[in-house]
Amino acid sequence: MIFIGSNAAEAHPISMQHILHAKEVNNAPIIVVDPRFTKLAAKASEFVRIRPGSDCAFIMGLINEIIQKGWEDKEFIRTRVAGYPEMAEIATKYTPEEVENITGIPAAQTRKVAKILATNRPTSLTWCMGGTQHSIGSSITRAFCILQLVLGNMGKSGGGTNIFRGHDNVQGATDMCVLSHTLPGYYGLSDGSWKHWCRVWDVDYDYITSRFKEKKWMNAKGFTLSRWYEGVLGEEKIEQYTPIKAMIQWGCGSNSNSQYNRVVQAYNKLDLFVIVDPFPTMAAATCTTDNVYLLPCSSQYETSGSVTSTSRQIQWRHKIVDPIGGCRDDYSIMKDLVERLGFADKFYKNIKETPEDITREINKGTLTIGYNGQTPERIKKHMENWHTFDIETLQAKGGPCDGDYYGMPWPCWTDTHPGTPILYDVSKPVAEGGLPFRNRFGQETTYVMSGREENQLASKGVCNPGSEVKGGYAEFKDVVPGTNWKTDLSQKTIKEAIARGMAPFGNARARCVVWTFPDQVPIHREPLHSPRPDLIEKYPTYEDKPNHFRVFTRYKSEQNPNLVKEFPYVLTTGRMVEHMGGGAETRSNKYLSELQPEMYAEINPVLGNNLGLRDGEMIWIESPEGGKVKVKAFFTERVDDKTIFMPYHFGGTLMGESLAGNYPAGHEPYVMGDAANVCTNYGYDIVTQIQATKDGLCKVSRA
Amino acid sequence: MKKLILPGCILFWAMAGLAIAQSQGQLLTSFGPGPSTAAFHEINGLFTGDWQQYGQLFTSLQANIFSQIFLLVVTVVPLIFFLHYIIIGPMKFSHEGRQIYYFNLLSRCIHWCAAISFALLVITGLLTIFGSLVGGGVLLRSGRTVHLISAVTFSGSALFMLFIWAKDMIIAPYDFLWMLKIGGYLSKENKTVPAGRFNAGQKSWFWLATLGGTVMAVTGYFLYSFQGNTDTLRLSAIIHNFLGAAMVTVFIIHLYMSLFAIKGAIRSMISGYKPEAELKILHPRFKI
Amino acid sequence: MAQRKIRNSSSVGTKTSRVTLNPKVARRSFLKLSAATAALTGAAMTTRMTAKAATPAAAKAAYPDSKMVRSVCTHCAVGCGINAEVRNGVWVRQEVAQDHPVSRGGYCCKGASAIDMVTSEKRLKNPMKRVNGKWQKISWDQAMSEVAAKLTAIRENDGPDALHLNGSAKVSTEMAYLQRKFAAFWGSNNVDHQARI
Amino acid sequence: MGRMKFLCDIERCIDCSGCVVACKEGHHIPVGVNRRRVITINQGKPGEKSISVSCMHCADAPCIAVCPTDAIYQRDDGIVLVSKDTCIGCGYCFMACPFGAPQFPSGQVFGARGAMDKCTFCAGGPEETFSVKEQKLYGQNRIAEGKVPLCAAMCATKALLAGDADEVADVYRERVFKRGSGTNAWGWDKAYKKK
Repeated sequence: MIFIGSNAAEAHPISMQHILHAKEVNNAPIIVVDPRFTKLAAKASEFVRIRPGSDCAFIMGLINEIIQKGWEDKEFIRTRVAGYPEMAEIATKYTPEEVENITGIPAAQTRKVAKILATNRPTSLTWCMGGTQHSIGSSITRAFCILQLVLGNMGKSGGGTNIFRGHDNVQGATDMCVLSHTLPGYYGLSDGSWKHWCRVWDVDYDYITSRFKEKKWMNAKGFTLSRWYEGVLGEEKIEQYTPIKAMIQWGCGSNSNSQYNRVVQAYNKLDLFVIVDPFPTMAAATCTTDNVYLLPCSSQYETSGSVTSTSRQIQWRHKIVDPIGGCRDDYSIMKDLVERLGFADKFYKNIKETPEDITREINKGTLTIGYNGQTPERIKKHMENWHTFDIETLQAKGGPCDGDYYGMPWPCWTDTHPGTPILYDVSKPVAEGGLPFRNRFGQETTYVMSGREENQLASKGVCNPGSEVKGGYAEFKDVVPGTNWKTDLSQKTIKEAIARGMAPFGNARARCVVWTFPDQVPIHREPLHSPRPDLIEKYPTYEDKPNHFRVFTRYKSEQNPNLVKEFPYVLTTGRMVEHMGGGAETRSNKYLSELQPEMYAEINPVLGNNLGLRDGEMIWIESPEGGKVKVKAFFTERVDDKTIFMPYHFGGTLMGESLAGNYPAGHEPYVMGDAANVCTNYGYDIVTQIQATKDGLCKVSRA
Repeated sequence: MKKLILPGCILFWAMAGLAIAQSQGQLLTSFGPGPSTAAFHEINGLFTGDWQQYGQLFTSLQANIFSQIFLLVVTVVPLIFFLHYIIIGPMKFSHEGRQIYYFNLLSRCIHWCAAISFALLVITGLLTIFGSLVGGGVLLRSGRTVHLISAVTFSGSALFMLFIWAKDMIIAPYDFLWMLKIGGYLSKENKTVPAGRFNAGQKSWFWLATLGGTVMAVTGYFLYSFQGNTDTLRLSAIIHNFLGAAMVTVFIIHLYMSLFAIKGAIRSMISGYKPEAELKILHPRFKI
Repeated sequence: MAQRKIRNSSSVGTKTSRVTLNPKVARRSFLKLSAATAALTGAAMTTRMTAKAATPAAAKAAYPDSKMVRSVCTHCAVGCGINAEVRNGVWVRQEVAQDHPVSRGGYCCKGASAIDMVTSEKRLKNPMKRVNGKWQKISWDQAMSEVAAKLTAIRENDGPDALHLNGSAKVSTEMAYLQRKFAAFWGSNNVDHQARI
Repeated sequence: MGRMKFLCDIERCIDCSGCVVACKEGHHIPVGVNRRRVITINQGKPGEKSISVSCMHCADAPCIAVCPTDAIYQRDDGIVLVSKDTCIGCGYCFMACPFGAPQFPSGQVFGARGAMDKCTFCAGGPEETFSVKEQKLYGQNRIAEGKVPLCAAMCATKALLAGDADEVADVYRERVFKRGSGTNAWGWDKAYKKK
């Protein structure tokens, strides 16, 4: 098992049960790649200390080493991987010595890790925010996947890429695409997608179009959570006809946003700010204007609905008690709002029983990821009979759910399909949870880099057992004329595919080259604020991007080799086990507050002593953008002497000033501290615009 | 004074030495070869490290020895005096003759203040030591509160006593002579013993009550407030108990002297007057 | 010597009268302990968990007439099962979900205090609005009508894209779906949630 | 009847404090009183190990030996309990305990310590089982319900074992056996002088 940028022991403690099981019973080596010696690293057999933001170089180095030694899974690559030679060509640049130069990992250790990976197959690769929150986050995550492809670990029990997700339902909310660039089920924003969802919602496409300012805004990606405030402040050039004037923050802690001091400025400029949350979040305390409404929604234990865990298992969260006090559950707040805004009849056209009818509507429309089989009845049946599931395979043995996998991980193509516990596993029939790679990007491609032409479908002979076509095939369409498997609401297409033993989305190759991304093959690029100015020339960042989710985003113009002289230390953030997210919930819990009562910054004793600091002393940490936090110095060897770590759960204090008085009286959290994200640096991923909180720069001084 | 402190110290160090030696021996036998991981030893050391220093000593002392010592104190000491009373009998002095004004009102008030609070301290302290016989609970919890209030009161009065009597309590060479004669109490005849305003016995009692009382107050403060590390607490408890035993012993002696050994001695602390006859024998150096 | 002393006095402490101080406790616990031991092994060994879970029947004794509700922890994406014991509409205690196939009864400190999400004194109980810098309690009706009126005004003056909705990964999948659907019906793509960060 | 024991598997404990909070939340323990704690050594260095500690329910308990009021007693199954009605809060048990198990919430009079509170192995106290008084003073009585102590039942990684000493030992022996040889084996570093 290899963990990169993941601290499962703190962020996902229960997963450790299974991780340690693998370590103890299967004698699986645990490799932890992290800038910090985390609690997970304490359980690891190999700890690799990496410079923040250089993960891509390390992984490409591993790939190179594996290929050089001939340890790659040649058969897997021949039959199921596309764009391999182009990728391998680029990987050769990352020799172990070059990797050592970029990442700080000794060349011998890179070689050792490559050997461990090659000799312990299948390997499971896990990453978290440590892998994604970089300006090259999308390249880093792709590099992870390519490593697994090269090793042939995809679609295997014990292999694959397992991203441990943060919030309890971040998978479910992502599947429903509460995202500015796509409609539920990852349909995107094209006209076809809108038309598909209008059919599901049973409303006229023209009605939805009329709701928008102009039709072009329907297809344009919106602002994101990480940079919406630019739309309010107007300091960067925005690509929208109006600035943002109103904000509804529904169950979002807000102090997890980087450059939080600018977010606060935006709060104070809003004409309307509605916060729907069980606790007053830090947002309520930071803004001082009058147009703020706090709507107390109930906690999730006081309402019901389905939740999707990180392993795509869908569980039904039953209501335990009625909403307390004057709280209302989310559904009734939404219904009230929609009724008052006057489109309730259309909005709730097919939704009578909440939330079950909503689940049914999701089942009806979300065909892309096979969300059709997870009916509310089946999910509840799984919850009632959770004891019948085998703990090794998570498949029910007998009982009412016989043969189902727990929580019916999507795709669950029909209401009798057991769910797909392992994606892209060709050893099982599709009807029993097997799956080939999806055919999504055409069938023939000519690579720009090499001029080579390649068929994107899987090779002959590679298919799920019982498949009618023995080999690669394209996605299903025109079973019902004019539709494909994604848009056929009658689901006849999907059923026919399953009946023929085939996956509705085709059987193709996984690609190493993504021709729509700025970097077709993942390459290392220095963070915007790099502590290694000598590497900037060799590994420069991207060109500036004018319309990146409606806002101008600086890359090249932000990268300044001289910055490190004034801000010499790398700032990285992370979680601790006692708190969650922005911490509004957990800092309002007296027992958890007792366990972690103070905000701190981890500093290596060597660095601390060189700076003349004392353990337990208050210090200022300042970012190049002018954000600064006053925190307690905590000397520990968890971090190296160039890195400073802060947990990001704290809030209630802004730049050293307590905001306790700004909370509604009696509702301020038990513990308050400076929000680490005031200090996190500018920097956003080139594709997804995820904020780069893990590889910024800072300076430290005594308070 | 030395008579009591010295054996006390010897007893204390003998006990401590014995217990430490025992603890070392026990360590070898009870843990044996044990699990071998270094981390286990480290964690084990983390918990039991400081315990092995004084914790074990405290535990073994508190388990039986303290209560046995106090049992001895409250049974054997009165028994000895009982025998003394029967065999030798009390000293009798004529109360007819000239009465000397010996204790002024202030000193009498302070004395009784100290006496009552000290009696309460002894009673509640003994109650706590033999708590299992009483059954604990509300009675002893109030006992602890009384112990606290009495301790504060006694500390105050002892301080006052120190001011008003310290001059008369300075140890003089003839006190050793008094000590050798054990104040003449072993003789049935009333022979003159060397003593000034206060005899060596009273001086011992005085210094034990004031200086020992200070130590008791400090250790008691630690035990009550739980300030300081665990070893400080353990040492405090050990000192508090041993010194307490000594003070209870002397307290009983003092009680016997005033109530039984010298007939009518207590009257002087009530009225302030002592008969001249008594003074001539017991406090010959006192200038009338 | 020290060792012997301790042992002596501990046997004094373990007077039988103490153990049977309350005969009812002693008898009941001794009878039930065999069951406990079985369950204990379950807790101890993951592979034996499901077979030897404590029976709900035994739990009835502590909270008669209570019912068990199965739910899911709201803190991280592992999806640990929660067994909530509810009596008369009050969540009286959090019971161990030993037979949950993923968590097998395990909780971290956040999950173990799930009940606190409902009972915390810091929870908001009424809608609030800031008036002249001070928080004021208002009714739901007032809050919702004011919010709706202001939203409508902003929509008419500045267009639908003047609203940004930050949704959540803490709500149920159904609610998340409604949030996205709301944005679509409102007429804007300015909607996002924590998956972006 | 065996003796009830806790055993914390330090190879598994990840310092998540689940046991601590499970205990507090389950028994409604005031803030500041820790019936159970997690201790980490070598923090941030290779060889970092954590262990969860509470009352160990010693066979030969020093606290019982030193208690002046005999408020602490041991049941036949080895569980060491305290009668809060008898306890006077003198603190001697705290000084005698090698594990720092006894805890003292502040009492009413002059800030004196209240009655001692410590891990009950989820076995309540001497009051009537499931009575309101027992619940209030000692928390749940899970042993009487036939259930495992909360901390062990809710342990995230099943590091904390609780139960009959023989069975706990069996489970642990089985684990050590499964860990086999190499870096995961218990005592390997010691036996072969390498890390």
